[in-house]
Amino acid sequence: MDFLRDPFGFVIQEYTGWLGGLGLPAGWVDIIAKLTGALVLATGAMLFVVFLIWYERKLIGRIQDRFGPNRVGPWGIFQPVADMLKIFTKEYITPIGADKFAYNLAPILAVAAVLLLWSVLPLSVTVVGTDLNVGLLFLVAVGGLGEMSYILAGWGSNNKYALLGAFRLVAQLISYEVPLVLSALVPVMLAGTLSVNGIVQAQESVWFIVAAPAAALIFFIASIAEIGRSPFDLIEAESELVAGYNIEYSGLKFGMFFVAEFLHAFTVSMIFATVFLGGWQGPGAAEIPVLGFVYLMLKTFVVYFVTILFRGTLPRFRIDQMMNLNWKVLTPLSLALIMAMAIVGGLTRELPVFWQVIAFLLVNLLLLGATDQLMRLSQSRKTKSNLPMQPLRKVLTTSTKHGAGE
Amino acid sequence: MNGLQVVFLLAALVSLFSAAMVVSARRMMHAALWLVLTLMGVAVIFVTLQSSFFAVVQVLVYVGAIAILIIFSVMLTRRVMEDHGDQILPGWRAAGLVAGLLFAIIVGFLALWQGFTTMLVELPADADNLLDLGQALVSPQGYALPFELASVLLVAALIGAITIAVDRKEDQHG
Amino acid sequence: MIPLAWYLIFSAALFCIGLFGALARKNAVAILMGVELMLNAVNVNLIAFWHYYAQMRSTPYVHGLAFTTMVFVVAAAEVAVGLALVISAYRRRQTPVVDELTLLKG
Amino acid sequence: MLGNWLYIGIFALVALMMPALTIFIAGILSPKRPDPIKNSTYECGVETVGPNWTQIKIQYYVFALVFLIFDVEAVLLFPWAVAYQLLPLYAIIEGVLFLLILVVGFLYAWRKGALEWF
Repeated sequence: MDFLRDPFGFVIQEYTGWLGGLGLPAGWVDIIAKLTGALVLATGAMLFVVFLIWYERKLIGRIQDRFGPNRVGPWGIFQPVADMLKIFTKEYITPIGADKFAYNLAPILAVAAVLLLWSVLPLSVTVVGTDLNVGLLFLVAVGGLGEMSYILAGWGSNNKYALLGAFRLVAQLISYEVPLVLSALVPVMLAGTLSVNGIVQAQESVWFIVAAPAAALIFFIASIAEIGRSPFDLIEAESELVAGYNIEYSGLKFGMFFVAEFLHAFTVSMIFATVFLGGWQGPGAAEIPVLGFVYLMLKTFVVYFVTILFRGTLPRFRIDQMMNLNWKVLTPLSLALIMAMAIVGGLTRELPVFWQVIAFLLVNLLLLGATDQLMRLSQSRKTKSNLPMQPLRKVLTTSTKHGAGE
Repeated sequence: MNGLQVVFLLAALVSLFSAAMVVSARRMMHAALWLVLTLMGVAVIFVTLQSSFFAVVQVLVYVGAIAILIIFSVMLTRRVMEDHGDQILPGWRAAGLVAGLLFAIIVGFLALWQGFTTMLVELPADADNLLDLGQALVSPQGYALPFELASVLLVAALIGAITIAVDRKEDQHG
Repeated sequence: MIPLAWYLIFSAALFCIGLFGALARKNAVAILMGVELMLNAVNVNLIAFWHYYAQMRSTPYVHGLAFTTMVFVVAAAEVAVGLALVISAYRRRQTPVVDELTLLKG
Repeated sequence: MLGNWLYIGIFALVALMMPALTIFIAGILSPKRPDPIKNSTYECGVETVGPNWTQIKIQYYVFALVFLIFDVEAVLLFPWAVAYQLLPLYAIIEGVLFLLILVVGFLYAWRKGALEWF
């Protein structure tokens, strides 16, 4: 293994070799090596956020025909650094009556839940954090831990708006986790393993987005909803909830929620690139591992670019529209998709891979087309009967005498 | 004592302590949050037993779904009374006695069993093989019937819970 | 490695704490939390014995895993219906306290 | 296998420590001048009325409920999906049947209006 072909793997090998030569017990060498790896990866991810914030602001600026940050440094690249310095010196204001423990734990947990996702993502052939045999399920489960941090934040703040915002956000997140989990079943069926690296390796001949575009689309939309961004950024509905669950936070505690959001957006893009776009797979990636890292980053940035494009161009959903999209379109579609894929896959098992992929593709496109037609049909039926638009009845229900709900 | 034992003891102590907090916390919300910590501790226990699948499923189902459901219910059923006043029934001493006695009986009986002191060694890497589990779940010689019944049970729970909870005529009642 | 006894004692302790919670708490949601603790103790037991049997035999052993899966299903169903009942009763009687829920006494 | 989890455990500790340390350091750097008005609950300058921890509505419970059911169902289906390529056709049909039974429940929830957001 030489440095140019695989710098990361080379450094890791040299480092563990050097550690082994120090004469420590074997268990400690293992622990120190893993600790170093975790520290480097987590620090890298946190620092990467600085770049992401700049990239996103610049891109959003371009979409809106602005310059975006352009004062500090060339192309404004040091703007996030300046912002960070500012936010570092801001006072922490803890509201009266806040539950101190929950209030302070929430921003930490929010970042930690996102960072932990990086521990199972394979970055290249040789740099695999850990090849867990239930990796994909781990990604879904740990992604769900973020919900707990929002509940802690909303409940710990001792503020009605924060609580309402938190519960609304959690309702959104758990709703969209249903199609997310269901559509994640499809790549598992195709790959025959839950290990993330195994899923990447199974995409050597054909990416899963080709075999299952409908699953990829559902996964992508649900992922965007999971990071709570436009068009699904109802938590930030300023007019209704002031600012959502983080209203009572200030200084870096507030900043941590933003770090978590940006990092989550990027991580989700990376998960999508790994599960559906072949991860580090690409021409020559197996021989020259550093190429695999480049491919993964390229794919991730393409996906990330699309999420920012969504954010910059689409208007915000109303909450009932958002829930309808999830429960009446995405969830039934993903259920139908799994059943159809299972049956078609079972019937075409004897065929060569090429024809099997064609069959999968046809099923996916058929289902997508049918969904599109059904949505149009229900839309036109709604307009034909000339019903007035459903008013947004009591989105926020506070405590009433009979409990709530009506 | 090796590292794994330390991890086990830490996780066990944390979960038992937070379990004790679950049953004694005054505020229901605190009890629910302690429950989350207990569940995380149990997930770590599953890891030390080398069942990655159930460690992850524990986080996914218990922390991600059941705990959220419980927290929502706590928010749905809160009254002013809940934050003060006793949360424990008058007969709690009897309950404690029953629980303590049961613990003593269980441990006493287990101690008589010769396998009690078996050392659990590390299993081969493919021990919790999902492939085998998946095949066993749908094989007629294995768990095909429980597998389908699980689905029926889940649907029954879904329908039942919705029928009970989404009751649109309840407004006439006090 | 860890003796099987530790797991069994841990699970017995967790079960008894859960039992205490289910018996002694006033609030119906808290009772369900106690039941959840007991079910978790059961799961720890099942997985511990799965490990025990897997190391006794040389072939892979799935029965413990399959049973644990079923316990998860039952736990989910139990908590779903149980909490729905609590909420429904609360909405009728405005109390989550079991002592005051005397619907069946008429 | 335990080695994998050791890495994840270490990573979890690092992931928790890193934001905690950053927040702690920023706490040292930042000024601390609390006063009652500043620390009061933020409601756009209006005084807070009633207890702050309010009650939410039943719809949240229903969504969490449907989510829980589908989560558990997915947990049962993941091993099936892993073994999918090795399963005979009747076993695949079993998985589809499993989903079909669930779809019945889902349709019931839909018809009952439990999935609407009011």
